[in-house]
Amino acid sequence: MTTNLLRWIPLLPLAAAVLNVFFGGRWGKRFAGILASAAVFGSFLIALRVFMLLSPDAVLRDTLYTWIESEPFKAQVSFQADALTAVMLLVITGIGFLIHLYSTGYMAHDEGEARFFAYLNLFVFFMSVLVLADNLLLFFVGWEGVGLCSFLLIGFWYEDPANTTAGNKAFIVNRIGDFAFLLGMLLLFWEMNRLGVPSLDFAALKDAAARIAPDTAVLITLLFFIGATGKSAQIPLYVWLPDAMAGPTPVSALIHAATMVTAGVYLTARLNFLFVLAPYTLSLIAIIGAATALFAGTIAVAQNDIKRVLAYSTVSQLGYMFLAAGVGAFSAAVFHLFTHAFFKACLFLGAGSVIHAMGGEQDMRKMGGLRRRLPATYWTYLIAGLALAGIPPTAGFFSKDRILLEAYASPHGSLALWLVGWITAGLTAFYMFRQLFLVFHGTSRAPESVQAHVHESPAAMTIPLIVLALGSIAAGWLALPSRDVWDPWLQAVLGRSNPAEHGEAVNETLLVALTVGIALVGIAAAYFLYGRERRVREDGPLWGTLAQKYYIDELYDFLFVRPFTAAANWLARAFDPGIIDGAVNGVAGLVRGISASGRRLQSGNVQHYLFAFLIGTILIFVYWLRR
Amino acid sequence: MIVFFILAFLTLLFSLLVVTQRNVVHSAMALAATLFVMAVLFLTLDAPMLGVLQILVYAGAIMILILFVIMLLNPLSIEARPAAWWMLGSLGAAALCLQLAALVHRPAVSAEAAVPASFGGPESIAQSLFTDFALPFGLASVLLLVAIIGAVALAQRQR
Amino acid sequence: MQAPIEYYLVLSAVLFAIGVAGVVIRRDVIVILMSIELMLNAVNLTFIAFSRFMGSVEGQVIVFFVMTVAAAEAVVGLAIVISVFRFRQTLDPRDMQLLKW
Amino acid sequence: MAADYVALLPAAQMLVAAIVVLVLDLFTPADEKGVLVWTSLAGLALSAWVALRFRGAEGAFGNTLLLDGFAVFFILVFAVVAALTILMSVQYVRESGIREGEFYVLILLSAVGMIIMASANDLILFFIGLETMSIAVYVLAGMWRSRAESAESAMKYFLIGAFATGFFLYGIALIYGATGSTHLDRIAEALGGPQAALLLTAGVFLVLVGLAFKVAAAPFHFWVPDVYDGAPTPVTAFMAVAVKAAAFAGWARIFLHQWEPLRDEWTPAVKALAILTMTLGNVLAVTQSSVKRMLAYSSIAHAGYLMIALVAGGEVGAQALLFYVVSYAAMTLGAFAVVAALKADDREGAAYADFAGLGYRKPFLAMAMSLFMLSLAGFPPLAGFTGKFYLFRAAVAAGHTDLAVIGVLNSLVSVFYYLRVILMMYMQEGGVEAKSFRGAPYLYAAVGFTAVATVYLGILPTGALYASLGAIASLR
Repeated sequence: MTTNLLRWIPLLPLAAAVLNVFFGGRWGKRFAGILASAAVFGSFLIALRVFMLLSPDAVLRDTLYTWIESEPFKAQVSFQADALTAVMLLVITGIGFLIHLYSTGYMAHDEGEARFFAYLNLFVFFMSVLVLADNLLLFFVGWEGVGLCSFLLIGFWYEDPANTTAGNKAFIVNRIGDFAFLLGMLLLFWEMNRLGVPSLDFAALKDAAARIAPDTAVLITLLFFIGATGKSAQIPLYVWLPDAMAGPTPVSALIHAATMVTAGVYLTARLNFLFVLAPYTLSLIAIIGAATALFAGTIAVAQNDIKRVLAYSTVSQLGYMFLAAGVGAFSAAVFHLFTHAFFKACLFLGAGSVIHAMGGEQDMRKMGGLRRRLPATYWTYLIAGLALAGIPPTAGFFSKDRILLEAYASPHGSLALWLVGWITAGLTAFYMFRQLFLVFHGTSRAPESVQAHVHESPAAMTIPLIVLALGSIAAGWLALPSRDVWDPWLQAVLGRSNPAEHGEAVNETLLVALTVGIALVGIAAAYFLYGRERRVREDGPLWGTLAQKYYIDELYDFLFVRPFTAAANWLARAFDPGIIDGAVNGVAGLVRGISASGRRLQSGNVQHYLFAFLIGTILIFVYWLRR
Repeated sequence: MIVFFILAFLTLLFSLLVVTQRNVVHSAMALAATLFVMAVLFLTLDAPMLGVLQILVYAGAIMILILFVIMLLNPLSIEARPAAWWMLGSLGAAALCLQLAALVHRPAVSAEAAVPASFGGPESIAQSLFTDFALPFGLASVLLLVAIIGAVALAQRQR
Repeated sequence: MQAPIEYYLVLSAVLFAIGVAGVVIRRDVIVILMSIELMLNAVNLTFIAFSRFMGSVEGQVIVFFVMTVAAAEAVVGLAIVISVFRFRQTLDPRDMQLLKW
Repeated sequence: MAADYVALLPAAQMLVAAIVVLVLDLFTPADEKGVLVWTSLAGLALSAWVALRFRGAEGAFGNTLLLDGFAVFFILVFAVVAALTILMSVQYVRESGIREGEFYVLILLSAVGMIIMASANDLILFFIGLETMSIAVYVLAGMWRSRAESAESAMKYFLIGAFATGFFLYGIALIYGATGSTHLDRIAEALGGPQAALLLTAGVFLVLVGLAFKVAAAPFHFWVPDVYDGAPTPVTAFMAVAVKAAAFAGWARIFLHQWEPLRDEWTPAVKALAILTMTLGNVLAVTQSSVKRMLAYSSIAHAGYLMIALVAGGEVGAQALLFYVVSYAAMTLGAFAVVAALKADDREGAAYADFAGLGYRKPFLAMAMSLFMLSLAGFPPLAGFTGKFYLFRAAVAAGHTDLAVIGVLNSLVSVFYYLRVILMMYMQEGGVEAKSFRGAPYLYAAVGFTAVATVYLGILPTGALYASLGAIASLR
């Protein structure tokens, strides 16, 4: 089915971005935000319309023109929308619109508002190109474009050099992933050529997938997965995401939580027909996903920056999605992607609201007691937090539960994978509520001057929060066990995945109970340690004496909390920046070192150059004659 | 044969002098001598026209030009001769020499071709120049035009 | 008796290498220029030798062009030498190291 | 006989234009030199038109000069590049006290040499074209006469260039000795024979060295950073683009086409050179502090990428080569034009620091520069990406997957230094004042044109791809 509706989804934000770049300064700041939001809202309406038009097994097409053509290869600028794309589009434009709206309030006092909205619109443009692309080459355009926008937005407040460094790092780490992606694409193309189908269209790939040699499939999918780890912040390329929190908070919500970082998950889902050919890659994905989930969850516990907790939490949740993809449950991965977009965006925006109210403060140790001052923020934060923790009946419960079920019961799943996911679920609940209690409960630890200033955010900011909070509850109901509309919707694209129908018999109820149970334990532990004031005693001697009365706490502290926090701290302080970050920086440093010493060859003495010329000639002859 | 060896010896001797003389004027003189001897070598290869041109163009025009610039700039310093660098450079050149010699010492044509008496004379060269090589000949004049404009542009007094 | 062609070719190879050596080791731009002329002359000798032994006058005509090129290069080269000399009263390439790294 | 001259027309027309400009220069007062610009541009346009008009004309002078589609393709490239160079020079040349008349004349004359190189089917003709081009460019490099760096740049370029000429000529001599001709058709006929293979291949390798020098392949690249750095920026752009394109034209016609049977001899060497070249270029560019010098290293790296196409060979490789030459021309010229825009009276505003805050002072220049940097880094959907995709595809198709991997890895490294320019422009304060549109309209025209071309070749590459293919197919 063809329609020329699809092209307007990316084109509207692009047009708004261009207008804002050239005229944004002249029209006044207010207008820039309104224009940008309106454009994304327009896209959202079109996406809704597209969603209505679609049936689960239909594909809408919209071909603009032939991009690259030289016989026999041909790539078109052509958009397609199937069930999977429609879901992604709704997330991107819907949540994107809410975040644009929020930004009109959040960025109202900022000088570069027009620039900000131009970048944000440009991002929506590239992201929708990414999900709408009907071939890998066009997909790559979106893939690289979102990376670029992410770089520009992270470094948006460039007065602080740390921000530009973070932007740079994000871009370069992403490029490592892109390197693998590009190689995977070349290899895939070569293989397709061999099969006599010189094309990179998804449709053609899907048709030819069965004929791809198994070894080649493993190599190709591995390369694509490395690309995905870069964009979706998995071990070992996750290092850029926590640093990316230097950008404005709406950016973190839109790009670094709800949309761009899910591009890797989308890639594996989109190419699921390739990945299922490579069981080896799949199991690697599952292991990396599970490891990332646990690892990042642990680090999140030891963070004190409100946004960094959420950043590591995002890494951890993305790990869940890869865990699901790795056990072949692509539908469950996309489902978690979908629900996560709501509650994580809500959390980030809530955090933005808190930071806004606190005059830019991000350290949770200097917050507390904000519950009454910021009621709207508090309640939405609580709901989203419950969703993240996976407490029924919120959306997070349904999606996480499904992933854990698949991790255990799917043909590729195992008890070990489930166990890791299960522990992470407890951790998630714990760090989330630690944060909630530190920020909103107790009494304020902020200086007087800041406290006097605290105020609830304007409506432009709270309305998106409320909408997202409602979404955080309702989004999960798409997959109620009794009436599941999610799986049938995506079945044609992602294949069937219902653990109840295959694999060994599982006591589903038990698994659900265990998951909810550990989440509740995590919340309880957080409440126990941070819910009341006493646990924050590190700040003053007063709390020390109070704490003496609770010997049981001491015991608990000694047996469980100390080793655990020590491990978490070690991971957060030493291992994360030292080993993994160090490896990335080390490679960069190595290149720079080689470069710096290599430059010395360039002595400036022309006779050295002449001599090099001579030696080069001699070597060529030697090489040729020795052959 | 004997003639060749004498000429070859002289060529190499003078050319080595060009490279080894520390005084630039001495080098220039040695170069003039080399070019002169090579003109004679050209004669032994039945290239009388080029022998004459060699003397006129090279030993005449170009050498005069070089000497002129030497006089103009009058660099009095005698250059140093750092042993290590000389060694390195000479070794490189020697390696190249060995390779080239190894490559050329067995050419396809070994026997001398029979040639008419006019071979290499003005007529035969002119004949070829204005028929087969008319185009390069014309372009050579463009090349000279470039050189003239370039030299003027670089050496002319500043406005 | 005429010497065989390989004698000429080897002679010109040696001459070429002497020119190369001069270019690389001498620290006077004018001598470097002269060494380049030596290299071109060695090539000329090769051309003329081939020309004679193949009995085709083509090689000689090519030498004519090489001489033209050599003259043009010498003229421009010397003009460049003069323009460099204006800034620094030197002909030593080691003194021309404003640009490096 | 009359038909003999048709193939010569584009070059002859260019020569006439040069002479007209030269004579006009004598009669125009110092403040009316604008007419020289327009005359030069008209001459270039006319040459391009003549080339298109007579495309496919019979080969001239016993087929030593061809005006096939391949030659026309490159003539168009040279004409456009020369025109853009002149546009970006107008303001620059005036401010630096460079003599305008000679400057434009030399650009036109070197273009004559390039046209000959692209059309020549004879080594001697090619050589004379090469020398015409080279000598003109030596002089151009040294034309900013109040600047010591400029003179030094000319000196270095000249010395190494003349040295390389010796090797190149020696190669021709050996080939002549082995085959009895310098005509490429005759040589190709003789390639089959077993006799004197050693001599011939030695000659081929020496010619290869000469061309490797011109395209700045490592280890014959050392002159590039110094020479590019010291030369006036528009001349640097001209060298980096037109001279390189001309050398690659020769490489394509001589090596890829005429000496196809010798592929197995020279491909391994070129492959090694390609790997060395791109790696050295990219790695050394990382720590540069001057954008101009960084671009010099970047041009070395790009020579390496282009050599991938030579190794890949065949129709696909040649097509990728031609397309990348055009893409590279657009983005590199543009980048140098922006550098030229930062020049103050007697200093080059070419350091990274000079670009600081350009995004706020001159949004147009900064945005164009960002496009060029992203394109050079191979960012989709810009020209550099499409070009690289084709290059790597050709390499993979020809079984040189290792080359493609190294190429992709290299383009990863290159992001380091290209991105730094964008970072400076948008995320730093300060910097120098750039030329305004009012002050340098010609320059802005050049930047605008190249920016549009960079985007155009990225999102609509099909036309250029087919043109490249047609050019390749016309080789016979």
